[in-house]
Amino acid sequence: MITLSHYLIVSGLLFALGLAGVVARRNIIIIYMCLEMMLSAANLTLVAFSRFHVLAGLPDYSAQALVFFTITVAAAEVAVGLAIIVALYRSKQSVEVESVTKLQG
Amino acid sequence: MSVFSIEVGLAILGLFLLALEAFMPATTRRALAGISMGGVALAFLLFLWVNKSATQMPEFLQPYQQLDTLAIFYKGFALLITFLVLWLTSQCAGYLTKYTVDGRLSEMFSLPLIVCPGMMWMAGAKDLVTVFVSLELVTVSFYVLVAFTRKSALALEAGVKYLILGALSTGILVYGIAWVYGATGSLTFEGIAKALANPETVKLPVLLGAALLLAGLGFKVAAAPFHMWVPDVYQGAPIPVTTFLSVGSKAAGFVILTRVIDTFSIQGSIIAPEVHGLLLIAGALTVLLGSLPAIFQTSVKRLLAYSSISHAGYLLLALSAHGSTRLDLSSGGVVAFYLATYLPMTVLGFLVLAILRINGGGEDVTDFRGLAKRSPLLALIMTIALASLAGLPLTAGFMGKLFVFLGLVDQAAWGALGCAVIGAAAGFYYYFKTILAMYSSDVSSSSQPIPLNLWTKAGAIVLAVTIVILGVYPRPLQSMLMTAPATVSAGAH
Amino acid sequence: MSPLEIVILLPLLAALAIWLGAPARATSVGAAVINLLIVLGLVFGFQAASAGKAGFAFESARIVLDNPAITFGVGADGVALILTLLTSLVTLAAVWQIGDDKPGIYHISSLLIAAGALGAFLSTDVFFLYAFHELALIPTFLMIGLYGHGEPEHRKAVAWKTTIYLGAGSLVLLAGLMWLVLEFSGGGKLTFDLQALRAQAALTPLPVEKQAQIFFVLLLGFGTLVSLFPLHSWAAPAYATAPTPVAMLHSGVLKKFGLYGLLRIALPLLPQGAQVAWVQETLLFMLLGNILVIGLVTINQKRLDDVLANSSVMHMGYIFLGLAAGTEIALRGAVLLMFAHGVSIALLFALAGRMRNQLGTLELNKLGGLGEHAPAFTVLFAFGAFASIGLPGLANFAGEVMVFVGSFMNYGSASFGALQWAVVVSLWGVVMSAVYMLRACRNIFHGSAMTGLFMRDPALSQRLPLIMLAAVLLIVGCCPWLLLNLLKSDLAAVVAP
Amino acid sequence: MTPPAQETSASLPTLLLLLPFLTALSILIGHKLLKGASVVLSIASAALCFVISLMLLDARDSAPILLPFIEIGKFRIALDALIDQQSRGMMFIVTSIGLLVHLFSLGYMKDDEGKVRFFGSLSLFMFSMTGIVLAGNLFMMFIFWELVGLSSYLLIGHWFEKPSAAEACKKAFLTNRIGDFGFMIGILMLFMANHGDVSFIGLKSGFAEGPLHEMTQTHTTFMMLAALGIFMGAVGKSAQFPLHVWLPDAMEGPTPVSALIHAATMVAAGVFMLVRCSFVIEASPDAATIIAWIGGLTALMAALMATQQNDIKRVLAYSTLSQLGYMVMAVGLLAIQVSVSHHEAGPGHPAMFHLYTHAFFKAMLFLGSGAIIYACHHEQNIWKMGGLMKHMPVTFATFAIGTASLMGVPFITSGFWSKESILGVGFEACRPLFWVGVFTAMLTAFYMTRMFVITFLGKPRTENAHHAVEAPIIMVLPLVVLAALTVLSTFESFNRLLAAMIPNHAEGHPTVMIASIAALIIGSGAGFFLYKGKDSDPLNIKLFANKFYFDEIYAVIVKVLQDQLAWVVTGLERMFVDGIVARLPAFIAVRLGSAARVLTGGHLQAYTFLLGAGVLMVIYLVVFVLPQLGH
Repeated sequence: MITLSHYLIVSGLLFALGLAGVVARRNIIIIYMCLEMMLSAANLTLVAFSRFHVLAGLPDYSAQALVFFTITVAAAEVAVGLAIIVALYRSKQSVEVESVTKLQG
Repeated sequence: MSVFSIEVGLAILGLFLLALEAFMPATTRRALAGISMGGVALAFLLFLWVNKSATQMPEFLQPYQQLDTLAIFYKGFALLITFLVLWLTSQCAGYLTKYTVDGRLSEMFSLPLIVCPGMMWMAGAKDLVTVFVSLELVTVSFYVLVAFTRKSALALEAGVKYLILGALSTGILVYGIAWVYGATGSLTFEGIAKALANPETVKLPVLLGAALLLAGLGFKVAAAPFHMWVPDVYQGAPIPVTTFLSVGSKAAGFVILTRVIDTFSIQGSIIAPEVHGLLLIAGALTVLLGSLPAIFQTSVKRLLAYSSISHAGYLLLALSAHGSTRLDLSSGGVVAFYLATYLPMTVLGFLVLAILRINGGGEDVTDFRGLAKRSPLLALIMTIALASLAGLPLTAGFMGKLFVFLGLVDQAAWGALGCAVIGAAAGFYYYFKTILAMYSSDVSSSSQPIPLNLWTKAGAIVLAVTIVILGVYPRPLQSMLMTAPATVSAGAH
Repeated sequence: MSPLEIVILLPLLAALAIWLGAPARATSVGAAVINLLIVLGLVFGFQAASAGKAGFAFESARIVLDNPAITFGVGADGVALILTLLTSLVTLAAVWQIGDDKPGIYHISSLLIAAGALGAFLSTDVFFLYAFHELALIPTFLMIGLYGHGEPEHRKAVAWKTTIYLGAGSLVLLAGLMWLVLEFSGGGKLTFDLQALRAQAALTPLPVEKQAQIFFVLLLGFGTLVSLFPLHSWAAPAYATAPTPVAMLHSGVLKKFGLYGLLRIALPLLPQGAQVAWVQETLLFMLLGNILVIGLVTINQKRLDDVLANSSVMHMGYIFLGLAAGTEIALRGAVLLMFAHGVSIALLFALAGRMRNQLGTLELNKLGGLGEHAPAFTVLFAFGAFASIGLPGLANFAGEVMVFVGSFMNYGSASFGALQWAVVVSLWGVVMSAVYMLRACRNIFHGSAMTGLFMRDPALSQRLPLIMLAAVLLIVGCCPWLLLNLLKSDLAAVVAP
Repeated sequence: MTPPAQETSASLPTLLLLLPFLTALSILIGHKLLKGASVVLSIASAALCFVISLMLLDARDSAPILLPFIEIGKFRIALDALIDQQSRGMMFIVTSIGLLVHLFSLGYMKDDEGKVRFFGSLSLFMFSMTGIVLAGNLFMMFIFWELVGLSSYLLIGHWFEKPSAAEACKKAFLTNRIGDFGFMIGILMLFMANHGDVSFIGLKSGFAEGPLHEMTQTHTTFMMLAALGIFMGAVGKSAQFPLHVWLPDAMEGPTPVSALIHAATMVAAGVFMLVRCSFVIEASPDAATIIAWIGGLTALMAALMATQQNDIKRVLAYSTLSQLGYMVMAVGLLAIQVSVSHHEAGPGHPAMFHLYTHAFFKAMLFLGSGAIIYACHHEQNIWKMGGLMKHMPVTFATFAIGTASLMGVPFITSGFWSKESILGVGFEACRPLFWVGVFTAMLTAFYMTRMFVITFLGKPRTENAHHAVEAPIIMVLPLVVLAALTVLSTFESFNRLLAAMIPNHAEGHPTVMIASIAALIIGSGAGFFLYKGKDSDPLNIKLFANKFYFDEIYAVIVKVLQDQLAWVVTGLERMFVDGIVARLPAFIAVRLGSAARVLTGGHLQAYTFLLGAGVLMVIYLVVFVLPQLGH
């Protein structure tokens, strides 16, 4: 029987993995993918919670509504984000994090 | 006619302009500026009129939007700053186009019209869903705005940094929301508050969720230790966008933070002490991490970025005074007051910076040399703005600090107070550095007088006068915010 | 509109006018003269205006904020009036002696500093009392940093040190004031109004230990602004470096703000706090530091401006002694001494500045023989110097003797307490100040003429303001009651004699 | 501190104070316009003062208030005069000699370009001195005490271009300041002990039956310190050991000044003041003893130094020191006598009597030396004079009279009687001091004879001396008048007229008489035979010639205890006070700032890392730390 905690552990791991990726990877595209992974971890958590949070016999759907918003927003972010990353590639011929270190101090 | 329709109208206008741009030659920039500014101005007037005849939110919005004093204040604030930013953009258009693809600038005028409703919705949000959506509406638009002048490497770099870190914070925020929801079983502030007030609620997951949520919001308001993006992004972004970020998005972040803190530290909340402690620590840390590195800055733009960090610190400290009954202003009210004083001085600072930039100067302190000779008016106005930022009495900045300090002394938070004092003292140094440069007589690279058109002059003087008035006669502003109670009640619903 | 408001606003308006392009010298001198006349009128009208009523005369109040209750309230009691008189006197002298070759910013900043001092002295609201003092921060900073004496690096460094030191001090002060306000506002709404606070203090005085703590914080804050040892190290370089008018105004007038604050806020509201053993002993220790340590430091100085700057730090010790004693006589003596010191040090700085302009140096061992070639100048300087070493017949003596006597009012006792010993030591300080002042006089005016050859008496028109200051020293010195009569019921003794 | 208000009008004393004050003030302000007139003005005011003091002689005792200086509630520091025999007599001395010196200066300073300044300062001095004499309470006394210090500073430094003069006036003022330091403490102690009343009347009654009465028994140390504090003022002003060093240097001033201030009046003010508050000293026998011994020591030491001086003015200066020592000794001795035999001493006082006689002949001697110096074209070395007897007969005669009464030629000179009375008291009160006094008397006879012989007898040793001629009449006249006064003051009846304080004559113990006469004969005999016809000093005692090396010793003390200490303290203050209070915090702030800049190093990866770490930190803080803190 799969309980809430299973879901939470999985999503937690997913989130941790994403975060680790963001911190560890040098390629901005991959970092961006890790970010998406974190978002989906959050979504999974939300869904799990809403599924197990029963009001009057029915799951509480308000959280699942949020999940849809999240997915949409994520899509928007990807659209804008990729555009920016492409622009970066155009000007720097690279999408490594080392290519953006001018601003500092 | 309700506030909501104004917001929607603005958004539609923004989209319309965005679409329009596709079919229009770039030459119609002036027209675009006119339309957008006119639109916002009209919206502002309508907004005032609507509030006079205090209409409620339409029925179908009641569960999602509220229209309390704080909401009204921040909605007005959003409209105002948007207008100022558009005005600033039209000022800077000349040199901005040098960095945009084939001299287009239309998004710079249309996107703010979309950001603005986002901020207004944030101000009225009653649940985390609305918060999240409107927040993202603002953030995503800002990704574009920051990186818009992409021909300049710095702007692009700033854009990338903001994008990655912003997205990361979004992830953390959502995850936090998820946990809060999981622990309290609700996404509305009221529901959460009720759950927190109930001693049976399990503490650990709530704490976890609260921590994540606050971390995510902390990023938006540039609270330490999530402040490191601010200097880079502010420095890289075009001046109007920086202004928008440092005033608009900060205000938006703080209105949400106010709501969240009010929720978390509701009467009898199980996590109130932790939240309070976190705020004190984060606030003190933010003030220090904002002020001390600023000592070394040579670029005024970056300097203002650091100063906006330290101001975020003072705002957090203001929030920490939640529940103090000594002032007529709730902690949220104090934050609003502080932001109101923060608006004119920051905008002025960036305006002068922009004017220097337009007249072929750079953004370094050395570029301010001899400004008093080149344009006494600008020098005086900048002096007032900096004095206010430094928190000298008889300026708006001091009033804000006064309330913050009062709150701290009242809760006997001597440690935090000490950090605040150190930060303010350091402020004397890095703000006055610019003043000294302006009046020092050793002539800078260019010494020809700076031409100012009537509108610029008028705008600048109005802002400066506002600073002084708020400094010596803050009564109207305070009484406007006075009736702002703790914005969330655990009352049954 | 209360005349006091005019007194405060006039310099501000004059400064604005100059900024807008009015003839600098004429405007500032005119404003200063008018101010002086108004203030003199107030001084003469004071007895009538304050007859029968306890609080302040010429009052007016405009509400700025409801809670915390902040009012732009002005009002004068004897102390405030005396210091206002001092301010307008020194201001006139300061702006008068500014050369025509100097840019308008000299006049503007002098007027701003003056306005700040006047506002601080005349406000009956703690908030504005604090706020006005800060008005002088930027002008002082700019004047020292841009037009100070010495190498650019040196004067910039001094400007920074002064500004940040004073800024930090005033922030500590602000914290202390807020603590005070919060404690005294009971459960009710906060108020910054002095009268209300005093009423509250009379109604429900704080526990003694808390009084002591708050008093100490205020002492640190105000003390920094008065260069109370060991928080003094900003003062001497600042005065030595600052352009003459700023040095005159800052050391002569603005510095008194700290003492005024203690006298006006700390002592009345926290009467026992000042008398708690550890507080009083710390205070005595600090002021003896001023007198002894700085006295020796002054003896060691080789340049006239350094001597004057350090001496003005040293003499603060005597005023603090009066506050520490706390008897009616001592407090009044302290007020008198504030006035006298302000006038004398302003006079001395003005003369030193003139000497610097004409001779290009203030190195004591490079000077000499001025007495022969600039007799009038010499006489004026002698007035200042002998006043500041407490010669009877000049203003400072009356103040000092009152402070000393006031400290010896534990009648009938035949043993010395800490206070009496402090007086003994500070009496030795009087000898020390005679040492450095007479050394300076001997080096500058006596002996055969070296650099003195090139020194000439200033023209009468230039001399007038200085003569005015000297005359004030003499008149007040011979008839101190003229000022003392202004101090009626205010300054009730903290300790019963 | 309200003295018994008696109906005698305050007009006379007020006039006495105002006249010279206004004169000085008007000269200060209007010297440009007045020029020569200012000299006349000054002399006129001096003359008027003299007349007034004569009128004062038969005024009733009274204590009028002249001016409320500081008045707060019951507390009052006022200028209130105390008119009694003491002040009347002293006032006569001051004004008469003052007037004569004014006249003398008219000639002596004829062609000095600083003449106006000189007379202005003289008037200032007259003002301050009359103030001291009139003073009815210690505060007023102190005020004018300092003012005479100022005027003496101005007059000694009259020729301020001369480095020696400049140094001398500084030295005089500072030495007096040290004395005043003690004086003020003494005043404050009495003020505290006597419940804030330091008027002489108040103190007197205080000692008689007031709060001070029992304190004299209970708190002997306190009373002694108070008395010594008061005495310290006199030590400074009357140049007693160890503060005597300034007086000889004060001779740098013009000779009339030396006569008036540094011989007759100001230096005597210390003695006057001591007599004024003799009750304080009588209250503490220990203090009295110390005072007596210091006086005796000074008298002896000064006399020894005088034997080896070659500058005519310096010889007189040291003899003045010695005589002042005599007077101070007398004060101490009488106090001892009173305190052992608890009977009130009579109205007279040997010290005041000696002051009175000494004032005339010493002023005369100084003016005489002034005349000589003037005649010898400002030559002051006695070895460059000689044989002036025939060149300057009048000066010679007056000088002879002066010398005689200074040596105390029995029965026919005033000096004899006054010295006699002092020795008489000494004989009863304290034998050792009596012998010190006798020995000093012998030395006095010796060095005066020495100087007299070298200056007037023999034959001129230099051209200057050869061509010396009698001084003009305006200078000779004062000499004659003073000579007359000296002679007259031998007669009791005349002295009573001038309200001099003749002590009730101690029934002259034979030993006293014999001893003093013997001392005179031995001293003068030795002096005469040793120096008759000599052209250079036969005996040469370095120690005396160099004044016991006091100046050198003090120079070292000042250097170490003041200048070097100041240097060290300055260093420490800069290093520690400024360092710890100001520079250290600034340093720390800057370091922290530069450290914090690492956080914004510009590397995206570092940022993401920090963000993640931050999140974990916040979680750790909120979940684990803060709950423990137990808010």
